[in-house]
Formats: sequence, C-alpha cells, structure tokens
Amino acid sequence: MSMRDAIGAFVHDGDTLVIEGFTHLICFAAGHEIIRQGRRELVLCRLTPDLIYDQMIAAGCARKLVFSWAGNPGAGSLHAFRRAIEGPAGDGGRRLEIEEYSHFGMVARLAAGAARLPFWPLRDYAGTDLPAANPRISTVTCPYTGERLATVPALNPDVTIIHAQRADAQGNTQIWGLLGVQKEAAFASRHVIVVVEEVVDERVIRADPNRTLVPGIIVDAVVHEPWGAHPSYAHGYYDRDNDFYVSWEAISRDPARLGQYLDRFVLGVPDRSAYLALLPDLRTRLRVSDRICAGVNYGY
Amino acid sequence: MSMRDAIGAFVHDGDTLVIEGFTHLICFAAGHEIIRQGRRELVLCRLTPDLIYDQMIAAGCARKLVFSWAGNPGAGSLHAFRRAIEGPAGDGGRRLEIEEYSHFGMVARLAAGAARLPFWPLRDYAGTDLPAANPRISTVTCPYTGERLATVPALNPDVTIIHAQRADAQGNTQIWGLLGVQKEAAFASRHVIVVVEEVVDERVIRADPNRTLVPGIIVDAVVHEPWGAHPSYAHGYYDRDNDFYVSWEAISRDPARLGQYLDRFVLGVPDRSAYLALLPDLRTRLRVSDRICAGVNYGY
Amino acid sequence: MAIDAGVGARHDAPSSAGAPGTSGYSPSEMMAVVAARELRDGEIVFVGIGLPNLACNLARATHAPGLVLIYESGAVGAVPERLPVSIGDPSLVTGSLMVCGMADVFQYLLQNGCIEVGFLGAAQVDRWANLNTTVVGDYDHPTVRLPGSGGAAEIATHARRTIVVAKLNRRAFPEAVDFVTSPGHSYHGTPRRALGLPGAGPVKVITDRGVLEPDSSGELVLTALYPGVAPADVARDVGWPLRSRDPLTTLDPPTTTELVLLRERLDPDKLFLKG
Amino acid sequence: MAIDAGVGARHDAPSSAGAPGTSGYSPSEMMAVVAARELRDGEIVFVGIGLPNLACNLARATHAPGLVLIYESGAVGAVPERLPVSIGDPSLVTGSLMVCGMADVFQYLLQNGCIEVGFLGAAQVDRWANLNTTVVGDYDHPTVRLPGSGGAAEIATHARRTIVVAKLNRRAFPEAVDFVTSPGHSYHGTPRRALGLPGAGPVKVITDRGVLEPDSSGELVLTALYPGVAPADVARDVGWPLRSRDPLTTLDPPTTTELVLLRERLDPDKLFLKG
Repeated sequence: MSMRDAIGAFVHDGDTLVIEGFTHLICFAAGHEIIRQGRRELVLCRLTPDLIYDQMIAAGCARKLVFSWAGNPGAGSLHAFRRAIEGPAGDGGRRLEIEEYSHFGMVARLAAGAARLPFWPLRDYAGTDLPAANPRISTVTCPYTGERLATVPALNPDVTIIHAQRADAQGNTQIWGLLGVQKEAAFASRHVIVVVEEVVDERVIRADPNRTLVPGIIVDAVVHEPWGAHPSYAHGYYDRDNDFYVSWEAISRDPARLGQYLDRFVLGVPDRSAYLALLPDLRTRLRVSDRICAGVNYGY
Repeated sequence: MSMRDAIGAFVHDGDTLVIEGFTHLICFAAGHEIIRQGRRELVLCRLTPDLIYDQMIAAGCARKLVFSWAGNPGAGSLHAFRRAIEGPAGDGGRRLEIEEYSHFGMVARLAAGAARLPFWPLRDYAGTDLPAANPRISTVTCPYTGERLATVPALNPDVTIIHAQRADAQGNTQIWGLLGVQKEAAFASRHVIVVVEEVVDERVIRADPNRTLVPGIIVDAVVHEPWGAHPSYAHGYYDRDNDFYVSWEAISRDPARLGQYLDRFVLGVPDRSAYLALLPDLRTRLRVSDRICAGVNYGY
Repeated sequence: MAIDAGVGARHDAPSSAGAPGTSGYSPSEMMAVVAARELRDGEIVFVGIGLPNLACNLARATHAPGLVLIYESGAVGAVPERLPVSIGDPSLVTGSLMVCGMADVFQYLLQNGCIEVGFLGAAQVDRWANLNTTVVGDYDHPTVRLPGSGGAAEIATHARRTIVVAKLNRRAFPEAVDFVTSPGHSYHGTPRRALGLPGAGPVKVITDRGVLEPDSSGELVLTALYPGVAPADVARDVGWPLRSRDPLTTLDPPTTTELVLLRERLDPDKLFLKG
Repeated sequence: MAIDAGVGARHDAPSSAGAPGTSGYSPSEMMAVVAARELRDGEIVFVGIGLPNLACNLARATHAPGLVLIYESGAVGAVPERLPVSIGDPSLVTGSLMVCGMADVFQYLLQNGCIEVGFLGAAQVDRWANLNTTVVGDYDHPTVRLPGSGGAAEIATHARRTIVVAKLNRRAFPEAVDFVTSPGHSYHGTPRRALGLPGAGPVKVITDRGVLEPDSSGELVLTALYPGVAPADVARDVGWPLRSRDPLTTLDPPTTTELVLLRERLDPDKLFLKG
C-alpha cells in the first residue's frame, strides 16, 4: 500500500495516534504524509515527541500531546511544542493539551494496552509532583503485601505506526538494533501500519522467526518506504542525521523558518521520494558500514 | 564452573528452585546432579514438571511442587508425581505439597518476580475452581474502571537454572527457538545458573546483541555441559528424544523400574559425560540438519 | 497445553466405548475431519497437540490454506514439516513466522483477544460445557490426578470461540465436572456473561458420535450426528437428560481426500488416530 | 533520558557563571573526572548522554575497565566506538552484549534493582536533592517548559545510588525546586525512607566547583571542593544556607592521562566539554 493510501485509510481527524521508535526507526515519512493530508485534532502519543511531533504540532495536526520526554535529544528544545504550551496562553493561538508521564509510565501504559488490561502497576512517582500534575496516575493496593503501588491507565491508540527494517507482504515484521516499545504499541493499537525499508519474501522471515517483533496478524497495512525514517535512522540501512537534529534547534526556534521548512520539505513535495530528491547527499553522508552477524542453526 | 561445583555452591536443601525451559532446553543435567548431591526439601517450580521433576520427586528431593501442567507431553503421566499425591496418603510415605496455577498464572508469577512487583494482574480464573484450590490466587480492583481482575503473587526463586545454546564466560546468554519463560525466571531469581551447549567468545555474543536473552550481570555461574538438556532438546544442536519420553510412561509407572533407572543413569554415573557414555547412539539418532539463517547488518 | 490434557488423561480416564460400527473410517478420523471443517480460511487458531493439530493441518491442506497456527509454546504461523509429538516440537519453530516468549503469548496474543479459535480436550465435560483436566474425585485427595490447566483456563476464557474435542463416555460427560478447570457457560448458576469472560467459550463439543452445542441458556444439546449414529447412542453416555436441536443434522463422512491426507501425510503412524 | 534533560534545558536555563579560573582544565572536564572517579570497576551504570557518558567511558579507559554501561534505550554492555550524540545512537548497540525492549529495561533491569549507579542531570536541584527537569514556573503556565522526566523519576527511585551532575547557579540550586520530577531525600517533610523508595537516591551532586552530599537528615551539604575554590564560591550560588562537612576535602585535579583521554579520544570536538 502507498503511504498516501495507508494514512488516508487508517488515520482520521481526532484519532489517538502513536508513531513509536526510540531514537531508532522513527517514521518521519508517515508524519509528513499526515501533515500533507491535513489531519486535525489528533491526540499524539510518544515517549519522546522528537522532531516529528514538533513538526506535526507546528502544522496544526494536534489537539493533545501524551509524552514523557519532550526535547531534541542532544541538541536542544522542541520549540513548536514549547510555544504551544509556554506562557499564559501558548503561542497566541489555542493551547496544546498535554498529558505527561515518565518513560516507565508510558511504557507501562502501552504494556497494559497490549495485554488488554485496564491498568499497569509500577513502583514509581512516590515523592514526585507527577501524580499532582497528572491525575490519571493513581495507585493500587497489593492484595498480598498491602503495599501501595503506582498505576497508569492502559493506552489503546486508534492507530500505531512503526518503522522497521523489513517485513513480508502480510506484515510479519523484523527489527534489530533498538526495539523501544514498538511491540507493545502495535499490540495495544486498534490499527497498525508498518513502514519498512524492504518488503521481503515470507521465506526471509520464516528463516529466522526469533527476529520477528510484530506478527502480520495484527498489521493492517504494509508500506514500502525506503529512507522513511530519515532524519532518524534504520540500523544497518542508514545512520542518524545528527546534523539535521542539531539544525532543528534554529529552525524550530523561529516560526517563520519552521514554516518555510514545512513548505519546502513536507507540503512542497508529493511523497517521500520527492523529499529524498531534495536531499541528494544523504546516501553518501549517512551510508552505513557492513557488520553482518553470523546466522544460527534452526535445524532439527 | 563444573555442574558439580555450581549445584554445590548455589542449590541448598529447602531452596525454592526453578529449572525452566518449555519442552525446549530443559536442563536434565542439573536435575540429575541435584539428585546425586542428595538435596532435600526443595520447592520445585516449573510450568510443566516434565520428566525431570518426576525423577527428582521420585528421588526424594522435593517437599513441594508449584506447577501448571503435570503430564508427560504427548506420552502419558508423571507417575512418581501422581503416586506422591493420589489417594488418601500419597505413595505410602509423606505427601507432596502442591501449589497449582494455569500456565498464564505461572508466567505472571515469574513476570512479577522479574519486575520485583509483589503481584501481577491478569484476566483469568473467573468461573473456575482454581482460586478455591489455591487461595494464593486473589483479585484486585482496577483504580480506573472498577473491574475486578485476578492476581497471582510474585515468584522469586532462590535459584533458577536455565539451559541455553550458548553463552560467554560472563553468562551473556543467547537462545533461539522456543524461549518459554526463561528470561522472566532468570530475572526473578536470587541466583542464576546458566548451562550451555557452547561457551563462546564474548565477540560472538557482541556480534548479534539482539539474540541475547539473559545478560551476564544477573548470572552467577556458567556451566559448559553439551547435551545437558537430553532427553529434551537444544534447537540446532540435537533433537528431542521422543522415544525416551514415550518409554518414561512404563518406567515411571513402576517404582522398581524407576528406581533402577535412577540407579543406572543418575546415581550410577559421576557426571554428564558418563551418562552420555551409556547412550552411545544419541549423536546419530538425534542429529540435526543444517538450516542456518542469514545474518543481519549491524553496521552504522 | 490444550489437548495434551486429554492425552495425559488417556491412560487413566475411562476410555470411550467406541462408536457404533462405521465402515471405512474410524471415530478419531471423523472427529479430526469435523474439527477441520469448523475452521475458516485465514483464522487464527490456538492449537494443541494431537487431534487439534491434525485438524488444523487437515484444514490447511484442504479449504483453509491461510490458517494461522499459534502454539502456546510461542510459535506463530507454524508450518510443521513433521507430525509434532509435543507442543514444543522444533518442527513448530523452524519455518514459522514468529517465535515469542510465553509472557507475550498469554498477554499480547491470548488475553489481547487475537485468538479466534481455541481447541481444548478434557477428561470431563459437563452439562454447561465446563471442562475438567485437573482431578477425578476430591482435589485434596484425588482418585486420579490429571495434568491440570496448562493454558486451558485462559484459552476457554479468551479465545473468541473454543472447540472441545472429547470422546463420549458416561464418566467423561457428567452432569457436573468434579473440578472446573476451564470455564464453560454457567458456574454454580452464574451465566458466563455475568462472569465477565471475554470469549464466547465452548461453542462446539466434537465427540466420536456427534456434536454438542450450547443452547441459549448455555446447556449443551445435541446438534449433529455422525452417519449411522442415533440420538440415543449419544444420550446414553451423557450424564444429563440430553436434548436435541430440531432439526438435527447428520454430518457428511470424511471424503477420500480427507482420509488420504490424514492417513498418508498427517499421521501415517496413527500416533493420534488410534481409535 | 537522564542528562539529556540538562542538555535540553541548557538553552534556556540560566547558565553557570563559570568556576574561578583554574589553569589547564575546564570546569566541565573536572566534573567529568570527578564523576568518573565515583565509579568502581564492575559496577552496572545507567548512563545518559553527555557528561555521564564521558565519565563512564573515562572510567572504563582508566580504573574501571569492567564497568557495564546500560542505556535506557535498551543497550546493555555498550562499548561505543564513537561519541554517542543521542541515547539511541547506533554505536551503543553494535558490539553491545544485549539489546532489549524498553519494557524490559524499566521492569527487569531498573525496577528489579540491577542498576547500581544512575546518572542524572537537572535544571534545578534543591536543598533535599529533589530534581526538576519539568518546568520553570507554574506547571500549567510554565515560564520555561523543560523536557520532563524521561527515565529520571524511576532512575532516582530505583538505582541503588544516584549521582547528579549540574553546574552551580542560584536559580539552578533553589531552596525548593519548582517541580519535583525525581525524588530526593525529603518530600514536603516526609523523609525518603518513609516514601518506600528502594534506592538510596542522590548520594553526590557533582557541580563545577565542588561536590554536595546529603547529611543524615538528607540535606545537601558541601563535602568537597575543587582546587582553587573556596566554600563561599559554592555557597553564593546555592539558595539555602549551605553547610560544609568537617573536614572538607579538596579533590585532586584531572591527571594528564585523564585530560588526554577526554580531549583526544572521548570528546575531541568538545561536544559536551564546552564550558
């Protein structure tokens, strides 16, 4: 399925949306297509909103952000996000709603969602102001020890989008390198879109089933979109574009520059291949080395 | 470390012990050494007691069994176990205590133990007699929805023993094929013994870190014991000895035959290599084919 | 460990008296065929070893090539090249689509609601389709200790529908089971829906002479007979006054294709097709 | 995302006035060296990007070659061949001992109690070592929105001991933080122990002029100074009456080996050793 068709079919105004990937495999291609299709009132959920949600917030897609760490890792701030919530009114326009956890809290919310439990228990938040800032953080008493444990409510998104190195046409998806919370997010979600660097024959998946993170039985759409994670990275395919992450600090700080960025690289292109055509140096600049591991024996 | 030294150092009378592995990678070598060293009053925990706990029960090692499915998969019963609990007094001697869950309950107990939570919530046991048979199955009320969910208490064994295809000398352990609950059992445990088909150089582990299931930081001892899982199997190394599983039905049904089996194959040998010397046909009978998967690229 | 419970029980639970003589195929073969026909192409099935495994692979080889087989051991999309003898047979892993740990199997696949069909065997099935694979007699002092739940309690709870396979016998089909391992349609008078169980529970009990299904109250009634079997042949081995649905259908016998597949490819050594 | 919180805050939180002139090395270099010396060989450290990563790799290259570096992104036993710019840098994965999902990181490694040392940065550190990486000002209408907790709340809860790295500045070291993101030694008068927090909490706050540690009541006191720094140089930028431990030690400056490693191998482009 094309990215355009997948987003058109599965992402609707007002949806609760997760695009996951912790530094690794963040699907910018999907976020850009959502901006192009003009989705509104989305509840955007991610541990680290990262540049992609900063762009989506700037483009007016979001009603609310659910998150645990909103920065530009190693480089600075997410200024569109900050403008939308800092000061008395936020960015002059309508204020972005937020719902804030810690990383463990977000992980636990998705684990509960994946297991179809209404809550998840964790030892956390004692002696912090987080429960006061977010009343959805609650407690439960252990039926055995009487201890009070923190709880977070399940997160069951309408749509989760994950990027992966490869999948077969049915959506059986293999990822290596950092795994983040993609598995939990996918199982928690009503719909799942998998975007991959390569669509491979089912035999490639079946040759190493322990490498499969998400089974095709929960996947609604498979989109083949090479370099779809740029400026994030795909381990073994292309490196992270740290220069772009650093440059985002200045771009996002200035609403006019941010608008120009969106006009040129998102709204000004019809699709990912046109975006890549604007960045001809990527293939050399972010080229990866070959460090192929040995296989293992599945014989019996 | 030798198996003798590892068992001597970490398994003590009265300990709560887990030897995990779901059909795959059941460490018979460790169970046999525990029998040889005459351990008593053990609380044996496993989802499927399998032949190894039947043998340990017959040898008098166990005070209690914690389990979820006690059969000889595909072949019949665990008769030593049954004799120890059937009828008014069990086997004429002292009755074996039991604490019984379903598979999900046992998995959840180990997950709670691994996460160092006192309980784990699950949707289970409504409309069944299991909570009446085991008062440790309890309930908790969701702080968000008011639903009542079942709970099981954490299981934190004194010692967990897992078998694996390979580990480095520090205990960084890689497993492929069925993974069972080995990860949870290891993280739940105070001490962990890893028994492997091959001790490999650390570089082999580091070449494919996504394959690592248990990190060396939680491992107390690494034992190199090829064929240590027979008559269970090690995927890619040797097949399951189904003939022996079938023959166990007749052996275990007859206490005298069971005694002879233990005398010859467990008490009558000093170690695993002597056991293997009694079974010279294994290497040909259980030989595996080569089905080596391709590696993946960790370059960046 | 679904059907293994039945297998484990086989040695001690009273065995079936056998179906009335049917020429050309055995009761076990008919059970496998009836079970296979219950599966629709593309469905996601939680499979046990034995008859359910044969039924699933028969369905894959005939009308349901897209069936996705999931085993509680963690193999998803298994395509076994040999007859798996245990639920953890390596043939279920090699060539499968995914292998995951059992925490994922029970939480993210089963409790999540991904499983459309679950298969269960049982030593006892009662009037309300409650299943017993735990004990015959008193729990603390059992006459016969059976293997226990394995994954059966949660399969009967979460699978969208459960299919039970069990041979008829008066002690195996009592009015009330000695121990409820896996929930059916009523527990001490409380209907399944009031218990909050997510799945539909046992929708069919496939025996060696016919098929039972719950009526609207959850009570098992006879809904289909095998060729040559009369309602009384079933009712005499059931421990409650067995009612029949009207009309009562008679199921088609195995086709030649089905029998050839079972005998020559799927279980040539009659490991699971003995009786 | 431990120290990233500090990095993210860097652009807006008031920056350090700089340590008094010390010849031959910068305050950041001294902080990295002091942090490195806190680590014992073989310890299991939860590392953030920036100074903590430099400190850990400096310790690995000197007295603690067996240090096990764990990153919240899921890399265990990382041996980065280049300076990781983000906590999810591929150099942390390739050649590591294990990569696991974040559910395992937080449940089986951190909450489990496996982590011996956690590093945290903060925009604000208060008298009781409570840390703020969430907001300056009111939560609902912040003056400066900082990144938030990331993993900091749970690191400060579960790591057996936590080491904080932060540059001195009166607004960064208030009597009470604007928002408690990560728990210190007292919360509105309730001592840490009474809160049931498993780890010891922040045992050292490494600043650019000296080191603070909690006394028996949990209040941060000055315990060590860097060469050429007087107690008043620290106290003037701390928002509570700062007491000193007696005796107050002066820490050794970086050795030539330490400086060469930092400058030539670990951060040659001064990405994290700017000030």
